[in-house]
Amino acid sequence: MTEKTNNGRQNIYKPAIMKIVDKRDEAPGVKTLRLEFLDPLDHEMFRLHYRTGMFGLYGIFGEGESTFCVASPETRKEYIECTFRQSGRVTSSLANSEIGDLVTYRGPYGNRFPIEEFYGKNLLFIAGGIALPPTRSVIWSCLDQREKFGKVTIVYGARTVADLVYKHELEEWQNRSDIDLVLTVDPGGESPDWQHHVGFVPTVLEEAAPSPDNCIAVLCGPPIMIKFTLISLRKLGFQEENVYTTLENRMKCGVGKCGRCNVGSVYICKEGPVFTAAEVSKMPQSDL
Amino acid sequence: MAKIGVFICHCGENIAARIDCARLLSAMDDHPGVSVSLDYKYFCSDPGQENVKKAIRENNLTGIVVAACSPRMHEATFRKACAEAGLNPYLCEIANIREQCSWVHSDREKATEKAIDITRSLIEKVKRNNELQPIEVPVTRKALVIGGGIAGIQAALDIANAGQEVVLVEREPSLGGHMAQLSETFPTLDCSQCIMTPRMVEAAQHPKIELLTYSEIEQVDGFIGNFTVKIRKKARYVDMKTCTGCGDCIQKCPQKKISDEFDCNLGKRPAIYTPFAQAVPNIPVIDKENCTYFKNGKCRVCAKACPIDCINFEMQDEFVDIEVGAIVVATGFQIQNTAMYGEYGYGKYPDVITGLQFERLASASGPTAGKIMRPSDGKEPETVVFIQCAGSRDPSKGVKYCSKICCMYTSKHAMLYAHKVHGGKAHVFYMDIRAAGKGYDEFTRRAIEEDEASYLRGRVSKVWQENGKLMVRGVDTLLGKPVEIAADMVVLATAITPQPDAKEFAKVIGIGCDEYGFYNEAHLKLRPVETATAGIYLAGACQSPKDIPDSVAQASACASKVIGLFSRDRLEREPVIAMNNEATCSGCWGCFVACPYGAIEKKDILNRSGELIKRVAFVNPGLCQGCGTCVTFCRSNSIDLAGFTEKQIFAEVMGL
Amino acid sequence: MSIQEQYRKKAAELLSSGEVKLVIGYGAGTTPDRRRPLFVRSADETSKLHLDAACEANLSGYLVTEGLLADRKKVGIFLGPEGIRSVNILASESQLDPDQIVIMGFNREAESVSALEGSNVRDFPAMLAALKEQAPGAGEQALVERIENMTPEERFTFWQAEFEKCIKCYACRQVCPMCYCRRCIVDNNQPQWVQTSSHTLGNFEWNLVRAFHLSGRCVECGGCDRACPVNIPLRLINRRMAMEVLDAYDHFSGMSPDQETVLASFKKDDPETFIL
Amino acid sequence: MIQILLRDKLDDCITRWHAAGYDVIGPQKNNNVTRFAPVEKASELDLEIILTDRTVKELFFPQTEPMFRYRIGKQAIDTEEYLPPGRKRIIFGSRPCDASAMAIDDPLFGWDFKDTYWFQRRNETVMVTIACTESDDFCMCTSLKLAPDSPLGSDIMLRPVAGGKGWHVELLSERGREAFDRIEALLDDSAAEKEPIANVPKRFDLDVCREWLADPENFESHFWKEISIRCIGCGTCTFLCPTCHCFDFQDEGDTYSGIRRKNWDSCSFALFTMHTSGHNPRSTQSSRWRQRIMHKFNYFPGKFSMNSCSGCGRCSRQCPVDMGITETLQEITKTAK
Amino acid sequence: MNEQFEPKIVAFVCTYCTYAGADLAGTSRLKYPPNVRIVRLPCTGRISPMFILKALQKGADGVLVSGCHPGDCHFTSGNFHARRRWTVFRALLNFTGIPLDRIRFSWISAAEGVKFAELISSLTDDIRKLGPFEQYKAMIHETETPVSL
Repeated sequence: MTEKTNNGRQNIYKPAIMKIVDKRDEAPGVKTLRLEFLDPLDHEMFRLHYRTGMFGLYGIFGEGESTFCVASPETRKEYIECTFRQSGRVTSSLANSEIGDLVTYRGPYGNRFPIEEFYGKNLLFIAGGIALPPTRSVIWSCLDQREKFGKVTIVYGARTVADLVYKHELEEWQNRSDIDLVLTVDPGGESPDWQHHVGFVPTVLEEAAPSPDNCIAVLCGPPIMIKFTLISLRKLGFQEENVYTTLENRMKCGVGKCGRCNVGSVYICKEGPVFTAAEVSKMPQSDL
Repeated sequence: MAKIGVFICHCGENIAARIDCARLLSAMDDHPGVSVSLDYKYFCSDPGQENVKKAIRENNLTGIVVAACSPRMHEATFRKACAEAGLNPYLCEIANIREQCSWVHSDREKATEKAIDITRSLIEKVKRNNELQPIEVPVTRKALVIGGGIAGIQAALDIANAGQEVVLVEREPSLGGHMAQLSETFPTLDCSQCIMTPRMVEAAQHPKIELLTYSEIEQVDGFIGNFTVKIRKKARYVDMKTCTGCGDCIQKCPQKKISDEFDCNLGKRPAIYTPFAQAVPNIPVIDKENCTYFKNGKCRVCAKACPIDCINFEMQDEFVDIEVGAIVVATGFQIQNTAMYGEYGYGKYPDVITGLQFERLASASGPTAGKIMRPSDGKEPETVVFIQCAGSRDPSKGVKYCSKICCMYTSKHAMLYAHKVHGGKAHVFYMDIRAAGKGYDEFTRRAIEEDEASYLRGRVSKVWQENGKLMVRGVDTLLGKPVEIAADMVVLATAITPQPDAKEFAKVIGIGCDEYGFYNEAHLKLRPVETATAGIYLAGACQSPKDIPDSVAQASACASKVIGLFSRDRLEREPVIAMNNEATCSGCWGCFVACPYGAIEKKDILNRSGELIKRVAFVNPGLCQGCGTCVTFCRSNSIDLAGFTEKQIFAEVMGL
Repeated sequence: MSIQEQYRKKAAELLSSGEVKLVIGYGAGTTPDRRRPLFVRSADETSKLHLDAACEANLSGYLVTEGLLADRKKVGIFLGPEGIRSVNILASESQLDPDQIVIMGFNREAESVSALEGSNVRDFPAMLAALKEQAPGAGEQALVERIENMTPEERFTFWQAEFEKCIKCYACRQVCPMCYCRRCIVDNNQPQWVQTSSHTLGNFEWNLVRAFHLSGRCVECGGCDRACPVNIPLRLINRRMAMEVLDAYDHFSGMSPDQETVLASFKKDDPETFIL
Repeated sequence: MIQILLRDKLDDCITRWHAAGYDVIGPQKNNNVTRFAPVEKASELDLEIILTDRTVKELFFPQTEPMFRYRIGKQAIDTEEYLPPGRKRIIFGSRPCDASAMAIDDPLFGWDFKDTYWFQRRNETVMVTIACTESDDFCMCTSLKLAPDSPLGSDIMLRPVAGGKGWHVELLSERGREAFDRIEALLDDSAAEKEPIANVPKRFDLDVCREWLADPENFESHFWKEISIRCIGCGTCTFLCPTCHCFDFQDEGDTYSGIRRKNWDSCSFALFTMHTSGHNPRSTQSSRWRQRIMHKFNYFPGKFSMNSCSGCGRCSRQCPVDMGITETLQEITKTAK
Repeated sequence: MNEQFEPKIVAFVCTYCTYAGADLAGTSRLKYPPNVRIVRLPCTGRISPMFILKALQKGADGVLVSGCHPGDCHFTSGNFHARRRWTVFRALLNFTGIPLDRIRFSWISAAEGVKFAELISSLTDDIRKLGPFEQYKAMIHETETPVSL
C-alpha cells in the first residue's frame, strides 16, 4: 500500500482540518469559503495531488460531509476555495460558519480536466448559475498561463442578476481584452441597469456563435441547461469529444467504495467528475 | 459557527452570592461559538442594557444568552434591547440562574455547575434560533353578538357606543331573552320590562348596531380579526321594511289557540304574532307550523287585514355572509325540564309550576295581568310551596352544579306573592340559602322577616293531590321532623341548563364546552370572558348560570375586550406558531384531530395541470396559539413550532 | 368450491368486468411452504392466485404504494382480519379511500382458510367486534407476561440482547402497512432524533420510537416479526402496547374507517395513576 | 498425505490457536440468530448450520464502526482515531460462499484508495472454511460458477469426512500457514473417505444473464418494474449479502464531541442516492433493484472481473416478500432465451 | 470515602405552570438539590417522548416531565394529550426495562412552588438511592468503544 495513492493518509476517511480565512456572499443562499490547511503535511499532499476539476468533501464534525468541487485553480494551491448553495444540513452549517472557524476537508478526489491537452487551443467556457465554480477553477488555471491558449470565450448565465456568482471576477474578466465574456440572465431576471444579454444560455451561445475549430468547450450547469446547450454546441459544429463537463451525484466516501454515485458502471467519484459529452452520452440517461 | 454573546447578571448579590460568576464567565468564554461574554451587576438596568446593545453591535452577534432572572421577568426587556441593537429579538434566550438556581441552592460549587449547564444548553439553543417576525393579522372592526338577551344587548350597546359596528343576532322574533319574561328583579324589585325595554329599543335604533332578529348562525370560519359568518334569516312572512306594527293582522288571525311560549304556555297566541307587546322589532312573524294557510292552503285572513299589504307567504329563508373581527357569544340558557321529578307532579298537576311560569303569573304583562292565580281554576292560592334545587345540586337526577339564581328569585317570588296575595302563606324548602351579592342576603332576610315566608331546610319527597289541595311532604331537617303542607300551588326552582343545542352550536363556532354544554372560558380565573379561540368571547349564562348583574358585567367585559381588539388596525402576535413541511407531510390528520384550536387546515397540493397530488396539513397562523401538541404528535416530524423547534430543543438537551 | 377457487373466480370476474384494475393476492413462493405477494391484472392470470394457511402476509401495505389509487379505480385484495383492520386505519388516517378497496376476506385457521363475508371494509363490524373481545394468543400472552414479571434490570437485559442483534435493515418498517410516512422520523437528520447507527443504543431508540408510533395503530399482523432477519420478537412490544391502549382507552385499532387515532385524541377523565 | 482434523481434537485445536495469540471465531446460534462470534470451546460452535443468518462480512466490515472521536473546542478540533483491534484471528467454519465474498470485495476496498478498516482485518484473519456437504433450496453458488468447496477467499479448507468424525485439512495460502502449523501435530493421517460435497443445482444461466444485462437496450426494459413490483425497499437482502459493501458516514454525539461512524447502507433505500435538492437519480424501487442486479452482475464484473455475488442465497432465503437474486436471474434467463 | 453520587436529572416542563411553579419556589427561597436541569417548553403537549430518550442519551439518571394540572392547561387541552402520550410511552419504557422510578410525571401549578421543591428533593433522593443508570450508560459506552472484532 502506498502512501501516495491514499493521499498520504493511512486512514482515507480521516479528514484534514482547515480554517476559514475568508467568507463571501456570492448570491442569495450561495457562499464562498476560503480555507487554509492547519497541518502542513495535509497541505503538502494537497499541493501534490490537486489538479483542476477535482472535488473534495467539506464538512463540519457533528453534521457530516458534503461534496463539491474545488473552485480555486490548480495554479493557486495556497488555499482552497469552495462555493456552495445552502440546502442541506452540512451546507447550512458551513454557511453559518464564521471566519476563523474550523472545518474538515477530504480530498482532492476524482479526475481532472486534461489541461495539457488544451494547450494551443481556443477555449469556450459555458456555465449556468451555481455551476460557475467548477468552470472557474479551469478558467483561472488557464488564465494563469494565458499564453498557452488561443482565444478564450466565457458564456455565463444565471436565472437573475442576483444569482450571478463571482461578480467581482466577472468584472475583472469583462475588463480584460484577452477574454470574451458573454453574460446573460433568464428573461425576467434582469435588473433595470443590466447591460448584458437577456435570454437562455443556449440561445445566447448560438448568437455568440464561437467557432468549433481547434476549440475545447467546458460546459457546466444544471442538467436541463446542459441538455439544451449540447444541442446548440452540436449545431455550432462542436464534436462531443471536445466538450467537457462535470457530473455531480450524492457521495459519501469520495473514493469509490460507498456505492452511491455510480451512473451505470461509472463511479463518478473516481472516473469523474470530469467527462466529455461523448462519455456522458454513453451512460444510462435515466440514472443521471 | 455562530457569534453568540453571553451576559451574566449578578443581580446585585442575588445571583453572585450563590454562583461563582467569574467561573461561569470563563466557562462561557471557552464555549465554542461564544464571541463575547460579559458580566455586570444589573443587566436589566439602563447601563446594563446599553452594554448588551453595544456588544451586539460591536461584535455583530448572531444571538445572545442572558444568564439572569426568570425569562418571565425580563425576557421582554432583553428582546427589546436586541431589537434596538439591530438583532432580531427572537435571537435572545434567557438562562434562569436566579429563581431556578441561585435562590434555591446553597452549595456554591454545585449551583455554579448548574448555572454553567443551563447557560451552555441555551447557547446551543440560541445558535439554532431563527429570526422571527411577529405575526400581523388585519382586524375587521365589526363585532358579531350572538343572542339578544340582556347580555347580548349590553355587549352590543357597549361596543356600539365605543363607535364600533355591531351585528346583533337573535333567533327569536324579538330581542329580550329571558329577562323580558321576568316580572320584577331582585334585589331591588324593579320591574324587569321597565328596565329592559329601553335597552332593547336603544339597541334596535343604534346607528352602529345592525339588528338581525329571527336569524340564526349557520357557520363560522376564520380567526381572530377575520371571521366569516353565515347567517340564516328565517322567513317572517312579513315585510320588515313596510310593516308598521299596527297589529291588525294579529287581531284578525282566526287561529288563536296556540300555546304561548313567551308566557311559558300559560297563555295563548295567534299564528301571526309578536312574542310580547313590547317586542323589538314590533313586527309580527307567522308561525308556519300552526298557520292555517300553510297547513291547508286556505285562509290568508292576515293578508287581507293588512292595510299596507306586507304579508308575503312566498318569503324564503335568506342567507347572508358577514365579515367580523370578534364574536361575543351570549346565547343564554334554558330551564331544565322537571319531568324527571315524577314525585313533584310537574306536568301532572297543573298547579305545580316552574319559577319562570311564576314570573309570568306575577308579571303585569303576563297572562293574568300580574294576578297570582292557579292555572287550574284561576283561584288565588292561599298557600304556596316553593321547592328550591329542583334539579340543581342533584347529581343523581338533575345537575351537579348550583344554578346560582334560584335562592334569590325564590325569595323574590315569596315576597311578590306576599305583596300580591294578602294573607297568603309561602313555604320555601331549601338546601342552603346562597345569597352572596350586594344586597342579596338582606333581600332574603326581608322575605323571611318582613314578608313572613316560612323557610324550611329540607327536601320535598312527594307532592300529591288531595281534596283539591296539593299535599307537599317534606322534611324539616332543622327540626328533624317530617312536614306535610296542604298547598294551593307548588313552584319549582328548576335548574338552569345550557340551550338545548349548545353543544352543536359550540362546534359551529369552534369553541369548547363542558359536559353540560356551558361554554368554556380560556381560564376560569384569569380569562373568564375569553374562549380558547382568540377573538371569541362569552357573556351571560351561556358560560354558567348567572344573574342579571353578573351577565351585564360580563357583557361589558366582553365589550371592553372587543373594543381593545378593535383599537388596532392589525394584530401582532407572538410568532410562536407551528409550521408544516409540506414535502414530508403524509396527511394523516393526527394534527388536525389533536389541535385544540382548529388551526390545522387541509391544503391541496396540485401539479402544474391542476390535478390533486396530495393533501397536506396547513397551519393557519391566525388560529395557532403555539402549544405544539401537533408537533409532538407528528410521526414524520413534519410539523415544527417556531421558537421551540425540534432542532432547538434537540440542541438544548444535547447541550446539557 | 374451495375458497381458493371461489376467490380466483371472484378475482377473474372483478377483473374482466373492469370493476377492479388489479387484484393483490398471493402466489406460489420459492418453496412449497412459501407464498409471495402476487399482482394480478387480467382474468387469465387469476389461476396463479393461491389462498391457504401459508398466506400469512398482510398485503394492505401495497395499497398505499404511491400513485396506485390516484386514478380512483378500484383494487381487489386478499385480506385476513388484520389486513381489514389495517385498511380501516389507513382509511381513518386518510391514506386511502376505503370504497376503492374490494376485499376478498379470509380467516386463517391452523390448517385451512375460510371466507369472510363482505367486500367493503365497512362490512365486517361483527367480525371485528368479536376480534376485540377475543383473548390474544396464549403463547404470546405468556411471553409478554414472562417479561412483565421480570425485574426492570432483567427486562432491560432481555431487550438489550434482542436489540443488539438489529442491523437496521428497516424490514420491520418497510413491511408494515402503518409505516407509510413520506419521511420516517429516522430519516430526518435535522435533528437526528433517532441514531441511525445500528449499535444497541441506536437500535433501542429506533425500536422504541417505532413501537410508540404504532401504539394504538398496530393491528398485530406480525409482519415485522416475520420480516425481521435477526428474529427480534417485535410482536411482543406491539402486543404490550395494544394491551395498554385497550386497557387504558378501550381502544382496539382498526375497528372502523372512522376511528379516531388514540394518541391524537383524549378524554378529560382518561385514567392517570402515575402522575404526581 | 491426507490429514484429518478429528472433531474431538477441535478443543485442542482452539487451545493451541489461542495460545498462539489467535482469537477464534466461529458460527453459533445465539438468541435465535446464527452468526459468527468468538469461541472458547468447541462446544460453542454450531457447525451443522448450512449457512449462518448473518455473514462473515460483519467481521471485516461491521454494521457500525466508530472511525474517530472528535472534540470541538473553541480554537481547535481534536480527533482520536479508532482502528480495528489489531489481533490475529481465525474464522473457523465459514462457508466457501462467505469466504469467497470477502475475496470478491478486496479489489473494491483497495482500488487506488485502500480502506484501512477492511484490509487491516483481512490481513489479520485466517479463513478456515468448511466445504458444504449439504445445501438448501436457496443455495446457488454453482450458478455463479463457484462451488460448495470453492477455495476463493479461504486460507485453509476443511472437507468433512464420512461419518462426521472430522475434516480433511488443506492449506490453501501462506496466510494460513502459521495457523496450520500450530495444529499440524494434532492432525490424524489415517485415511478417511471424504463426504461428497453438496449437490447444488444450477438455477440460472449466468452467461446468458450477463449478456442480457450488458445490452443497453434492456436497461429501460419493463422487466425491471415487473420483477420488483413487490419489493418493499428494505435492506434485508443487502445487509445479509456477504458482498454488498455500501456504507454511509454518520456523526453521532452531543454538541461538543462525537464519533464519526461508518455504517452499512443499502442501495435499496430510497434516500440512498437522494440529492439535497430532492432530485433522486434512482427514484423508484425498480431502478434501485435494477442497480443492485446491474452492479453485481454487470458493472462490478466489468471493473473487477468477478461477480459481486458468491451465491449464498441469503437475499432470497430471508426476503420478507420472497424476492431475490435467484428469481430475477432465473427470469432473465427465461426472457433472454 | 466515596463521594456521594450526584444524579443528573433533566426536567421538561411547561412554561405556564411548572416553570412558573419553579420560579415561585425561587422567589419563596425554598431550597432543593441542584441536580435538576430544566428545559422550558410552551406546553406539555410539546413534550415529545424523544426528549426523554435524548436526556437518557446525554447521561441523565432521571427525567421529570411536568405541566399544568388537568383542566388548567393554558392551551386548554395540551396536557390531556400529553397524559395519553405519557401513559403509553411510560408503558413502553416499563416494558423495555427502563425503571419507572427514574421517569417521573407530575402536575405542578404556578402556585405550587412548595410542591416543586419537595418533588425535586424527593426525586433527587430517590434517584440517588437507585444509583447511576448503569445499564443505559453501558449502552452509551458501547457507542463510544471501538468494535471489538
